[in-house]
Amino acid sequence: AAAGAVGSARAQSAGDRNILELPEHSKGLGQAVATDGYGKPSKYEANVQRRQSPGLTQTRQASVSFAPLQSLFGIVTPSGLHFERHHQGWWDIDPSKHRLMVNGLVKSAKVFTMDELMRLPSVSRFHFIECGANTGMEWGNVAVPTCQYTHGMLSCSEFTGVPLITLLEMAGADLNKGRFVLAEGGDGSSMTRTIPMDLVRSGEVLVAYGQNGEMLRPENGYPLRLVVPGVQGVSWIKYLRRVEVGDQPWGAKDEAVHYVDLMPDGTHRQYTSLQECKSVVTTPSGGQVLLDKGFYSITGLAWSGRGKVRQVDVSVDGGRNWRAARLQEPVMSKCLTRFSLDWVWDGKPAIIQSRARDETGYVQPTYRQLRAVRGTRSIYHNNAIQSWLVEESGEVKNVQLG
Amino acid sequence: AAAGAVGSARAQSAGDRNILELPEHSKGLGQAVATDGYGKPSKYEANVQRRQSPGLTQTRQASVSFAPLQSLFGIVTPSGLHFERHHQGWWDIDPSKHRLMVNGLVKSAKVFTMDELMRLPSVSRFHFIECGANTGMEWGNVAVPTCQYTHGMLSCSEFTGVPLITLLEMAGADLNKGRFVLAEGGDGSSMTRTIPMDLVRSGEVLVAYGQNGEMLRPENGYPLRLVVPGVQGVSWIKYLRRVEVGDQPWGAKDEAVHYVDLMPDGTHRQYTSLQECKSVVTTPSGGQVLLDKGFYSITGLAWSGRGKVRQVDVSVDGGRNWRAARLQEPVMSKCLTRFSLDWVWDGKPAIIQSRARDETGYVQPTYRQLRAVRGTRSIYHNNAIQSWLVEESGEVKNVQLG
Amino acid sequence: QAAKFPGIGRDATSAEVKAWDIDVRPDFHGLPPGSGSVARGQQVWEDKCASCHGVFGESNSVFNPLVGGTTRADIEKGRVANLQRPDYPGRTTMMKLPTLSTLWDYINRAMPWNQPKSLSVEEVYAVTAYMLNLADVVPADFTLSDRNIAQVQQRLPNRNGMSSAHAMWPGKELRGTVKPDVTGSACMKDCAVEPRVASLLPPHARNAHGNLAEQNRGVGPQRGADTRAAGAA
Amino acid sequence: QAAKFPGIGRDATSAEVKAWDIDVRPDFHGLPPGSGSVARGQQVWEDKCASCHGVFGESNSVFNPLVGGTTRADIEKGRVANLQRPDYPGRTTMMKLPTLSTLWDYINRAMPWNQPKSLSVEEVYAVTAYMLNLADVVPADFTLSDRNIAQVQQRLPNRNGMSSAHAMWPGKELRGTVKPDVTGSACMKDCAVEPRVASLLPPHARNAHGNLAEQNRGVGPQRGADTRAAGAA
Ligand code: HEC
Ligand code: HEC
Ligand SMILES: [Ca+2]
Ligand SMILES: [Ca+2]
Ligand SMILES: [Ca+2]
Ligand SMILES: [Ca+2]
Ligand SMILES: [Ca+2]
Ligand SMILES: [Ca+2]
Ligand SMILES: [Co+2]
Ligand SMILES: [Co+2]
Repeated sequence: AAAGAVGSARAQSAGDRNILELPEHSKGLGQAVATDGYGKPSKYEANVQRRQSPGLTQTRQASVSFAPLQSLFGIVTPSGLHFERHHQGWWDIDPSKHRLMVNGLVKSAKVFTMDELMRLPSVSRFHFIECGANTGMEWGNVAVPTCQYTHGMLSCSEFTGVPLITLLEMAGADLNKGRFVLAEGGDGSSMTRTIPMDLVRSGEVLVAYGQNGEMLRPENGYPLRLVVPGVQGVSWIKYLRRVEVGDQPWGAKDEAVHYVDLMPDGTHRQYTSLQECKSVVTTPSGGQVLLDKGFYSITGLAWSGRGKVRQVDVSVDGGRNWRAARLQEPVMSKCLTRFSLDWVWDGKPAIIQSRARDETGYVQPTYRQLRAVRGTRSIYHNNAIQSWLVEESGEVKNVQLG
Repeated sequence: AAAGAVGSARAQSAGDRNILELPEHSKGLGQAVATDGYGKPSKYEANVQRRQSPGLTQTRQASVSFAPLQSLFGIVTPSGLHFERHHQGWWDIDPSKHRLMVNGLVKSAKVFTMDELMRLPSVSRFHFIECGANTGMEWGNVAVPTCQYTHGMLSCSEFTGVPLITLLEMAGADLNKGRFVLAEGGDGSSMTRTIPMDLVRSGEVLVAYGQNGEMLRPENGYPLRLVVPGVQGVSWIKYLRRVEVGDQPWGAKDEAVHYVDLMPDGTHRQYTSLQECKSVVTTPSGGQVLLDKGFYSITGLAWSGRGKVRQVDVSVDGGRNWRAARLQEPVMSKCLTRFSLDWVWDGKPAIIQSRARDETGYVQPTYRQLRAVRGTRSIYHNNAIQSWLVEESGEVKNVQLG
Repeated sequence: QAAKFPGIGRDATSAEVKAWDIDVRPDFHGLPPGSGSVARGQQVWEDKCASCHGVFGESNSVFNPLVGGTTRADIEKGRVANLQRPDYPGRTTMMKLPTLSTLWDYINRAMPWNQPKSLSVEEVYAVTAYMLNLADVVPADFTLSDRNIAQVQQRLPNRNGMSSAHAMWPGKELRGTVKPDVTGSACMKDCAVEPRVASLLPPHARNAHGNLAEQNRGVGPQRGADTRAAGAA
Repeated sequence: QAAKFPGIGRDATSAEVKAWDIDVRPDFHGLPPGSGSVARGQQVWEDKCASCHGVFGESNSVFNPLVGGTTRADIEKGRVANLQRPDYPGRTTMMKLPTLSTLWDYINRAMPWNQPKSLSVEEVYAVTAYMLNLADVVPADFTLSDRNIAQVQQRLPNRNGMSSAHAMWPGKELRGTVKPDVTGSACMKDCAVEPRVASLLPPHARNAHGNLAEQNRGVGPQRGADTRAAGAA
């Protein structure tokens, strides 16, 4: 239905009335500068919203909203569309009253104001953040229709902040005994997670206040959050109020009861923090309808918690044959990478997949390969190859292959 | 005054009441996910706005709003804060009715819908956009107080779109005779500019619809604008409706009467499109007050229309001595580069400057060097080294040195 | 090191550290002294927890059931047998919980959900004791305290149910493996797969996530599918 | 090449190209045939332009004055002498204009500002003629047309005032130079400069851009300066 209407604006004879009759905006005076001191998207973009998945959670404060990956370009996620995951709701905290404490195995416990943190040497880095439960609904079977819901607990931003190691050094942390760091939030849930000292020492872990050029959004932890590149989002503690250096991991609620991966033998894997290499085609993707046969640019996102994406292959025949996609530069470590591949759709059914590899040589698995090791009950860390079925009607459906 | 109040929240005895008395947000339940399907900045960020410079223009539809560089991090400009320059106001155009025409020295003139353009192979690239008149008010003397007004006609985004060369090839353009391209907007001003075919042929010039992951904002040309990396913003035609291939430049109003650079001998330079290498320290910068003596990270932005920034030097003594600043990776071509340098302020007056060099070996000039060649009446393309005077009070002022 | 950054940061006072350093580790480092009985815990529970979690911690309406699914045999072995059964419906907190500190720490920091950090130390001990009693880990007349909590830990049904022998901790601290457990195939041509659709959404779920036409941009290479039932407005 | 992308784009009709291809080049390529007299132009001007630009194009209130600052001698030489005078106040459109096509094209596409593209071809010729007459480029009884416009171009006061011999066109098309005209110094130590402040805002302009305290974030390494006059609310 949608397909039929498109293009018909062109009259058969003299031409398209959208050209022949000059539009209002060609013949009038538009709006003033700084109509909005902080601007908004076009009204025609109203469909591009983050959304909850109906029935997924029982409260809206311990819940998730998904980023509309099907409508995004490039690698930066607009901050207004960044996915949300809250355990006890979000807050808009007065930054002048916010404090960061550093304690534990340190020479002297320290307190920092935001003013002080923002005076320290900072770095700005592009990184993806993915919830460990992203794609979790799909472990057993297809459960949701679009890539917003299958993969939308994923976003990517330019983060600005102070390397955590700087603060630990200022406090005189014992970096030999202190092999773990606890990060703790200041909100109601006061989320805690154990952070690997190896990552901290590398300088990669940031105490961040900036996101995409401005301050973090309240939903993302304003005024301070931990950035733990390559690691699942739950470790990126929001409203960060404290870090503690210790010699053992903390077994926090989200390290002992959630974000543990149930294996077929009934054991749980604990401290599974890393997001392994993964990819998804966002155009075309589930719930969309192609308008026409002909040329398309298949495009999507690839990422790895272990470093850089090295290659992405795309199949349009359900995985029998693959072609290497173009990767958009710059390919950055622990960051989304946009890939694309030319495709001429002949109007016949097709099954579109992408498969990413990272610089460690890791290759993204099929559902069959993943389930053979981890079963279907893990909830977390589902990085299987996603399949989209393009039907003859042009409609695209989320499918899993047997 | 502001300086005195800060830090005093810490009681002298037991500690800071912002720590000892748990804040409301540690003891309550916050707001729901998707409270905003498209989120907004914190209410504490209300000062971070784009602004007009009072008295600069006589109308608000042929005017400019400046990006608040003093408050931004990293290199990405939040789209809501992107500087604006309109000649006849901005519009929110229905993309389903927007068309792009390609004509002139082509085998067959073509029309594309947005649907069609968005099906073609696209690229996503980070580029700065700077108005040719940025810093123009300062050619003769200090005229404005803050870097928002001195340098704020500058922004940087990840742009997504189709290389213009793809469309020219589809139309069968004569790329030998056709050494110039006209780009034309669809708004009231129907802005036109001549685009160098060399740049088009390189694949760098994009017909863009995406900006920072979402569609262009209406103020920035929704749904289609030309991206001409390294070239002044006036060439980045918004609401792009047409490109024409020709064998001569067009001498458009903004190539013959404006965006021409008046030289001391009374001639104008015409077709001065390129933005030469330039930089500005954004922290600390004019109109700010340092809170205290002690450590600061001097940070700012550098860019070049000729390619990559290679080095940025920072002086705190008005240009007698310089130190090489750290450059934040990735350093991308025709893109902002964030630099920073450690500095301990001893409370004495200091004059802070930055000086950028690009990969061609070009070194950013002082006002003296620039004026020796171009005088003070050029209006456009002022890329002189900016000086900020830090007074003993901590207040920072825009100054020019003699 | 702080000398490198004059004027930035200050030493925390001991009162400040006390106010915020509330975490309790699996070795009970950080656990404040105190105690609470099952009986007192039942009272706390019914006053402050049951409205959301159900009188017996069985509620599905707010979150996972907290208690249930564990057996006396599990307490012996320290492994919850039901976790091996793919057909077992749902997994309660108690089924998964490997470390008692986790429960104490979480209740202390985050519960009641709408009034976190409002419980006294004694109330946290007590309500923890009550939950342990609901799961038959401790008897009804038990009083949990900092002195006996390590022994109770030794009765947790799933205390031996965790492993960190995997490649998904980014560091050497836990002595996991470095080799990933799963790998894909790099086959590019005529790969040995049969692309047969094994799972897709049933037609009745077509509109379960709302009309997808309204969840896609109105312009571009495609539209969102209109998923309203035929004939709907 | 279009074959590479089946289904994308279509040929434009000639009516479509005619509707949009309105640009006029310095060689008058694209100029539609037609004409308009100074007298007719004066009428158009007073009806549709003078409200913003002033009856004689002298207005400062909306934009630069359009006309003024040119002399008969300039018309002879094709160079506007006042552009050499640093003390000359303001530069009118006519002082800078090197190509008559530019004026015709711009009025045709963009004026009147609030009703662009509403003028007939004849009105554009006429009002252009009127402006040229205001600047003494054509006499009061002149009728500008596509046939004589190239001759009028030869009388534009600043027709020889432009140069593209510079390094700021990113391509070889204009045969400018590649070597930048200005370069800085790469000196790093004890450089020969006297850091003397030669220009800064006068105290009375302190609040001219509003209170800068409200134009900076309320947290961070610094605040915005309170620029309200002492004693102001
Ligand atoms: C107003 C509703 C509400 C009240 C009252 C409440 N809880 Fe909760 N509780 C929740 C919600 C919602 C969650 C899930 C939070 C999340 O997703 O992180 C939760 C989680 C928990 C968990 C963790 C379960 C798991 O597996 O993660 C425990 C344990 C718990 N509550 C115990 C208590 C105790 C003890 C009390 C009373 C002292 C209490 N709750 C009061 C709503 C409530
Ligand atoms: C409602 C106000 C208004 C009216 C009516 C109007 N103009 Fe303008 N005109 C402007 C403004 C404002 C500008 C500057 C636009 C910009 O900044 O790009 C302008 C620019 C111009 C310019 C270019 C000046 C330069 O140096 O860039 C010319 C020529 C011009 N107008 C001619 C005309 C003519 C001829 C008419 C009538 C047919 C007309 N204008 C009617 C407001 C008006
Ligand atoms: Ca998460
Ligand atoms: Ca501009
Ligand atoms: Ca201080
Ligand atoms: Ca502790
Ligand atoms: Ca078509
Ligand atoms: Ca033309
Ligand atoms: Co969780
Ligand atoms: Co202009």
